[in-house]
Amino acid sequence: MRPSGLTAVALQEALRKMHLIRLFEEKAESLYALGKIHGTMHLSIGQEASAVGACLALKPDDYILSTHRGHGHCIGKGAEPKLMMAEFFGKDVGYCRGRGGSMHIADVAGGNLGANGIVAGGIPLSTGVGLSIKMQQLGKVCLTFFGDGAANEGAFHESLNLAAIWQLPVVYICENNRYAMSMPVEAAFPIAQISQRAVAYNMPGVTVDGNDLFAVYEAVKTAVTRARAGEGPSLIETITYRWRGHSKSDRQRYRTREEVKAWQARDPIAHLEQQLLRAGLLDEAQLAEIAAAAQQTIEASVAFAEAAADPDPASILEGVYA
Amino acid sequence: MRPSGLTAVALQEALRKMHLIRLFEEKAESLYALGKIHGTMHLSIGQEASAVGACLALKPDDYILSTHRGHGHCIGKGAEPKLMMAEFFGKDVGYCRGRGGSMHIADVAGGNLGANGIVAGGIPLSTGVGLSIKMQQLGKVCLTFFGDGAANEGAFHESLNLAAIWQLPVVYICENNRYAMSMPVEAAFPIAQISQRAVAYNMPGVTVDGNDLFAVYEAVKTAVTRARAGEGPSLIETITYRWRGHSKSDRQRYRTREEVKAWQARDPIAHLEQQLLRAGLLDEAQLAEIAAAAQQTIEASVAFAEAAADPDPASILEGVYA
Amino acid sequence: MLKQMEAVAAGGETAVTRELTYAQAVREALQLAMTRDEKVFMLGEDIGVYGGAFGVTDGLYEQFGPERVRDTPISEAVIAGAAVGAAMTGMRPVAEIQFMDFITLSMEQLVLQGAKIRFMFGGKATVPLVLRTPAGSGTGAAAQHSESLEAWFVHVPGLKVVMPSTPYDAKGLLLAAIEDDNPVIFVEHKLLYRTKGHVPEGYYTVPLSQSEVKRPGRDLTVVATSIMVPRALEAADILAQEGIELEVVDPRTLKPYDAGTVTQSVIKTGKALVVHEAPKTGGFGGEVVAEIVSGAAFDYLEAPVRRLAGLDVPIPYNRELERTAVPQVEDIVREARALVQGAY
Amino acid sequence: MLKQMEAVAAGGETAVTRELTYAQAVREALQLAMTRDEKVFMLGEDIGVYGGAFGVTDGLYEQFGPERVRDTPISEAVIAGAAVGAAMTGMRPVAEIQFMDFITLSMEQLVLQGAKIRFMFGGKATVPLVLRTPAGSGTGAAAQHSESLEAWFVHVPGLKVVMPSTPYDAKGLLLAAIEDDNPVIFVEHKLLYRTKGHVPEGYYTVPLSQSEVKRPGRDLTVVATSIMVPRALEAADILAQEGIELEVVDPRTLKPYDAGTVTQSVIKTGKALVVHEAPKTGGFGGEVVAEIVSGAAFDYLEAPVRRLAGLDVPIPYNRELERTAVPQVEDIVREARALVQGAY
Ligand SMILES: Cc1ncc(C[n+]2csc(CCOP(=O)(O)OP(=O)(O)O)c2C)c(N)n1
Ligand SMILES: Cc1ncc(C[n+]2csc(CCOP(=O)(O)OP(=O)(O)O)c2C)c(N)n1
Ligand SMILES: [Mg+2]
Ligand SMILES: [Mg+2]
Repeated sequence: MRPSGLTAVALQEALRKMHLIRLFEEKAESLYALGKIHGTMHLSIGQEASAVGACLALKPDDYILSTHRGHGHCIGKGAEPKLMMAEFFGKDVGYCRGRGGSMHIADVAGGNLGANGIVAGGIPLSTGVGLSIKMQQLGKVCLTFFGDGAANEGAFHESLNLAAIWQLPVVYICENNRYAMSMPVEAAFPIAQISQRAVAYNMPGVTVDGNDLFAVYEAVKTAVTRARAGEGPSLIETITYRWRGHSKSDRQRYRTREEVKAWQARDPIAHLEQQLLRAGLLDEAQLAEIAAAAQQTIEASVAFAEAAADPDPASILEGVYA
Repeated sequence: MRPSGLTAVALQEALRKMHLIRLFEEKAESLYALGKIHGTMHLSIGQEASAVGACLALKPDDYILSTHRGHGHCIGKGAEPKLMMAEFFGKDVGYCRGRGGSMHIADVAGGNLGANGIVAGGIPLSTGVGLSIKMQQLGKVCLTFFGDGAANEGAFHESLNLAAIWQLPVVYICENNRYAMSMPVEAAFPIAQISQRAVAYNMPGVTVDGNDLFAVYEAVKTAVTRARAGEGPSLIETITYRWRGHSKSDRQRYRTREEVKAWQARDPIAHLEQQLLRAGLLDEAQLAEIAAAAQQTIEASVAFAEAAADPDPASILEGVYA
Repeated sequence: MLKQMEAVAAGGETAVTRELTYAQAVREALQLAMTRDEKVFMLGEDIGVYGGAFGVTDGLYEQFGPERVRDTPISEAVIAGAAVGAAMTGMRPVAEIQFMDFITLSMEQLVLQGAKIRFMFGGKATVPLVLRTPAGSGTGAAAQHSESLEAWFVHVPGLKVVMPSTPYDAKGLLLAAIEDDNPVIFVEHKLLYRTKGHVPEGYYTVPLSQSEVKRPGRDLTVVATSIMVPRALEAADILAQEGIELEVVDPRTLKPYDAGTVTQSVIKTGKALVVHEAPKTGGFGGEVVAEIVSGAAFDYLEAPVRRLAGLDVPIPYNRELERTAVPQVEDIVREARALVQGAY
Repeated sequence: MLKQMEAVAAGGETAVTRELTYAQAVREALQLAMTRDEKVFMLGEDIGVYGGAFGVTDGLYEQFGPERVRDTPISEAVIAGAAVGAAMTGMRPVAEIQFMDFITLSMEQLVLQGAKIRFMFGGKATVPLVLRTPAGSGTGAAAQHSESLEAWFVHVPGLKVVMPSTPYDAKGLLLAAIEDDNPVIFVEHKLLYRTKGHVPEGYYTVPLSQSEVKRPGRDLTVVATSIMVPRALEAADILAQEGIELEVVDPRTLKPYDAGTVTQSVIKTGKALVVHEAPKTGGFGGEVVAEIVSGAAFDYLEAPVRRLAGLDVPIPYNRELERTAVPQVEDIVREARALVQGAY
C-alpha cells in the first residue's frame, strides 16, 4: 500500500499538493464569481490524484505538458501558487506576464512546458520534447497529460506512432474523466478502454484508478523508468472524474447529479488521507495541519496577486518575437 | 479456389480490367517518356489484383475513393479508359475536363469520387460518404483505398473512429505496398500488420495477399456485406508491391533490384491466369484474346485522347464555383 | 428600408419590430433550413444536448434529434471531411467548428478537398456545405480561443466567406449560405451573439456578395467587418456630434467581395478607412484597400487610405492588453477624425 | 555590389563567379548550418536516402546520418509539432514539408502552438525553428501540389516568412533563418530550384526583413516575389527596349516586411504594380498595396496601384490552363506598359 521508494516526506508533500490544487481551484471559482477574474477556466477538482501521482514519478528537471484543465499538473510539477494566481489575475509578475491566463500557464524553468488551450495540442509538442531529450542525451523524461477527448484527435495518433518508432522517452497520460465537454466516452469511443489504443503503436498501455495516488504513481513510475532506460514510450489511462462542469458556462445537462455524487464519494484527497492514516504515516492532527497550511498558501497567493501590478499596455508587443 | 458467387463472366471481366490497368500504365509511362504528358504520375503496376479484387465486391452504384496511385481503382470501378486517357492528356473531354490530370481522375457518375493528391485525403471524405449513405438510407457502401503511408496520418485515426462509433458503411482498404515513397513500413510502423490498428476502433481488421484477386475479393466481400447490413466499417490490409518507382523522379535508392524481382515473380495477373487455367474456366487462347482486346482498348484510348480538343483557356474559371 | 422591403417580399412580414439576438437569429435560420430541407443536417462538437459552446444550437437537438444534430468526437479534420463527403453525395451539411481557432485542424479537408473538388473534377461534383464558426476576442479566452482567420479563407478559390454583423444579416445570410451550392465559411462573432436587432419571422435570404451601407455619410468611408460594424457605427454617432459624417459600409460577404459599393462610396467621400479585428498585416483590409486604389475611386482620393486593425500580436489574456490588441470605438473615432481633418 | 561586399565581409570570398543552382544553394546552407551547430537537425518526409522530393537534401543523409537527417512517417501535424517541441527545449530543427500544400495539415501546431508559445508564456520560451517548403505551380502537378500559401503565414503574429528568388538569397536567407530565434516559414519555389546564380562559398547571411531593389528604374515600381522576380526582370528587359524602365523590388522577407524600400521606390517612380503567383484575392499583394497608399508615397502616386497575380482558381492540370492561371512574363509586360502609358 505504501509504494516502494516513496518517503513519508514525499507522501506528505503529495497530499499538500492535492490540497493546494483543490483550494486553488475553489478560490479561482469564487474569484470568478466575484468578477475578479475574467475569461474562462476549467477546474480539475476531483482529479487531483492523477496529476500529483503522475508528477510524483518525475525528477525536478523532467518535463511535463499539460491541458486546458492544467492547474493540477502545474502544482503537481511544483509551480508556485502565487505566481499561478498572479497569472490568473493577469498580472505582470504571473508566470506568463498576464498574457496567458489560466489556459496557458507555463513554468518553463520548472519543466512545465505549458497548459494548452487546444485539445491534444500538447501531444505533438511532447513528442518533439522526447526527441530533443534523446538527441541531446539529457536523460530526462517528458510526461504529457491529455483528456479522453484528446485521444480522438489525429495528433494523438501521429504522435504516439512517431514516439514508438523512434523510441522516445515520452509518457502519454490520458486522464479519462468520462466526458469531453458533453460527450461521454461511451459515445466517443468504440472501445472500452482508451489504453487499448496502445496496441496500435506497440507500446505498453494500462488503465488505472485515477483517483488513487498510489495506483497512478506506480503505473507512471514504471513507464518513466522504461522511458529513461531508452525503452520507449507508454500510454497510461487514469480513470477519474471532474466534479465541476466543463467550464463556467456548462449547465451539465449531459449527466445526472447522482453520477456526480457517486464520484464525489470517491474523493481522491479523502482516499489518500485514509491510506496514510491506516498506514500510520500521518495522524489526524498532521492531516489537519497540512490542509491548513495549504489554505494559508492559497490565501497568501491571492493577496500577492491582488497587490501585483498589471502589465503595461505599452509593453503589449513584448514576447511576440525573440 | 473459385470464390462463391463469381461467374466466369465476372472473372473474365476482372482479368480484362487487370490487363487494362497494366497496359494503361505502361502506355502512360511511354507517353510521358515521349514528352506527350507533363506533370507526374504514380503507377500501380504490380498492384492490379488489389484494386480489381476490391471493386469486384461492389455494386455499380456503390462508391469508391482513391489515391494518387489511382488508375487501377478507377478502372476497377468501371471507368472508360478513353476518358481517363483524355484526362491524362489534359483534354476537355477527359473525366475532369483536363483540370485534374492523373492525380485527380474522378468519375462521379460512375461512383468514383476521385483519386486524391493528398495522402489520406480521401479517408475523411469516405467517412462522410458513409454518413450520407446511412442518413439517406441508400443501401450503398463506400470503399476507400489508401496506402500504408496514409495509415500514419491523423485523418486515418479520426475517420476510423467516427465510422466505428456511428457504424457507417465504409470499407477501409489499406494497400500496403511496403513503401511510402522511400519510407519502408518497417521504419514507419511499430507494428507488424497495419490491420492490427482495427483494434483501436473495435472493427474487424484483416490482412490478405494483395496479389491474389480471390483473397482480396473474399475479404472485401465480407466487409461489404457487413457494411450493407448496417454492421459498420472494416479495415482490410492488402499486401502488395509497386514494381515501378514512386513517381517519375524516383531513383529507388531505398530498395534493391532483387527485392523488386522477387515481387515481380509474384505477378498478380499471371497468378490469376494460372488460377483460371487450373480451374478450367478459361483456356490459353481465351487468355490471349482478353489480353489482346485490352491492348486494343488502350491503343484506341490514346488515339481518342490525342484527337480530342484542349479546354479553351477562356473557360478556365468554369468549375470553380457552382 | 431595404431590409423591410426584403422581408415584406419574402412573405408579407408585418411584425417588423420583432427583436432577436444574433445567436437567436442564427438558431432560427438553422431551424428553418432543417425544417424546409431534410438534406440539411448539423454536425459538430457539443451541439446536441449541450446546445453548443455559445448556446447557439440550444433546443435543436430536442427538435430534430440526434441524427440531424450530430455530436461528434473532438476530431476537427474529420468533421470538415465528413461534411465534404456528405455534401458530395446528396446531403447539405452545416458543420460547426467550436472556435475558429480550431479550424486550423480542418484546413486540409476544407482547402485542398472541399474548396477544390468541384474544379478538380471538371465541375462534375457539387459541395454544398456550410461551416459555421465563432471568431473573435473580447472574452478573456486568450490566444488560442480568439482567432479571426477569415483572411485565410478569402484567399482560397472555391470557398465563399460570410461574416454578418447584425441579427438580420446573420439569419438571412445563413439561409443564403445553406441554399448555396458551394462551400461557405460562415464566421460568427462571439461578442455579437447577445446583440439584438430586428429579425423578421419566416424564411428570407440576404444575397451573398452584397456589401451594405449601414450608415450614409459624406466625409469618410469606413469599411468595417463583423464586430467592427457596430463599433464603427458608434464612432459615427460620436463624430456626428462634431459634424463629421462617416459612411459605414459592411461587406457582409468577404468572398466573393462586392467592391463596387465601396468604390461608389469612396468616389463620394474621397477618403477611406478600413477596420477589422484580425491582425493588420495580411488581413482582409489589404484586399479592400487594394480594390479601392486600383480602379475608379483612385482619382477621387483626397487622403491616404488607411487600415485600422488588430495589432500583430496573439490575443493576450489580461483584460486591458486584450482591449489594446484590437480596435475599440475610441480608436476608430481617433483615426477617422485624423483622416477627415487631414491630420495624418 | 552589396552582395559582393557581404561575401567579402563574411570571409574574404574571392571566387565571386561561383555559380550554384537555387537547390544547391539551399543544400549548402543546410550543410553549413549543421556543421556549425550540432543543435541543428532536419526532419521531414523522404529527406534521407531519397534526397527529398526535389533532390534538395541529396547527400546530407550520407554526411550527417539518420539522427540528424530524420525521415518521418507521413504525419505533417507531428512533423511541425515535434519541431516546435524540440525547438522549445534546446534544439534548432529545420523541418521540411514536402509540398507547401501539405502545410494545411500542420496549421494548428504551427499557428496555435509554434507562433504563439513565446508570447503566451510571457516571453519565457524560445522557438527557433525553420520550416522549409517548396511552393508554386508550373510542374503539371495540379491543384493539390501547387499551392502558394505564404499570405496565410504573413497574417500570423509570431511567425516570420521568407521567400527567396535567387540562389544567393536562398543561401543567405536560410542561414539567417536558422540563426533566428523565431519560427520561420521558408518558402522555396519549385521552378527556381534549377535556376543558377552567383553564390559565394562559406557562411554568410542575408538579413531577414530587407527588401532589395533587384533592378533600378524610373518609370514604374514592380514589387515581385519568388518566381515573379525573374519574370519581372525579364519583363523589364523587354520593356527597356521600348524605353520603359522598371524598378524591380523583391521583398525577400514577407514578414516582417520592409515596406520602406518600396515606399522610397514609389516616391521616385510614382507608379506601382505588385506581382505574385498566389491568387490575387487575399494575397500578399494587398498588404504591399495597402502599405504603399497609407503613407509617404501617397502624395506621389500618379496612377492607380495595381496587382497582377494568380487567378482565383485552383491550379489546373492542363498545361495551357496552368500557364493561364498565374502571371507570365508577357502579362507583366502588358500590365506594366499599360500603367506606365496611362492606359488603365
Ligand atoms: C482542438 C480543440 N477542439 C475543441 C476544443 C474545445 N474544448 C475544450 S476542452 C474540450 C473537451 C476536452 O475533453 P477532454 O480531452 O476529455 O478533457 P477534459 O475537458 O475532460 O479534461 C473541448 C471540446 C479545443 N479546445 N480544442
Ligand atoms: C499529406 C501528404 N503528404 C505527403 C505527400 C507526398 N506523397 C505523395 S505519395 C507519398 C507516399 C504515399 O505512400 P503510401 O500511402 O504508402 O502510398 P503509395 O505511394 O505507396 O501507393 C507521399 C509522401 C502527399 N501527397 N500528401
Ligand atoms: Mg474528459
Ligand atoms: Mg505504400
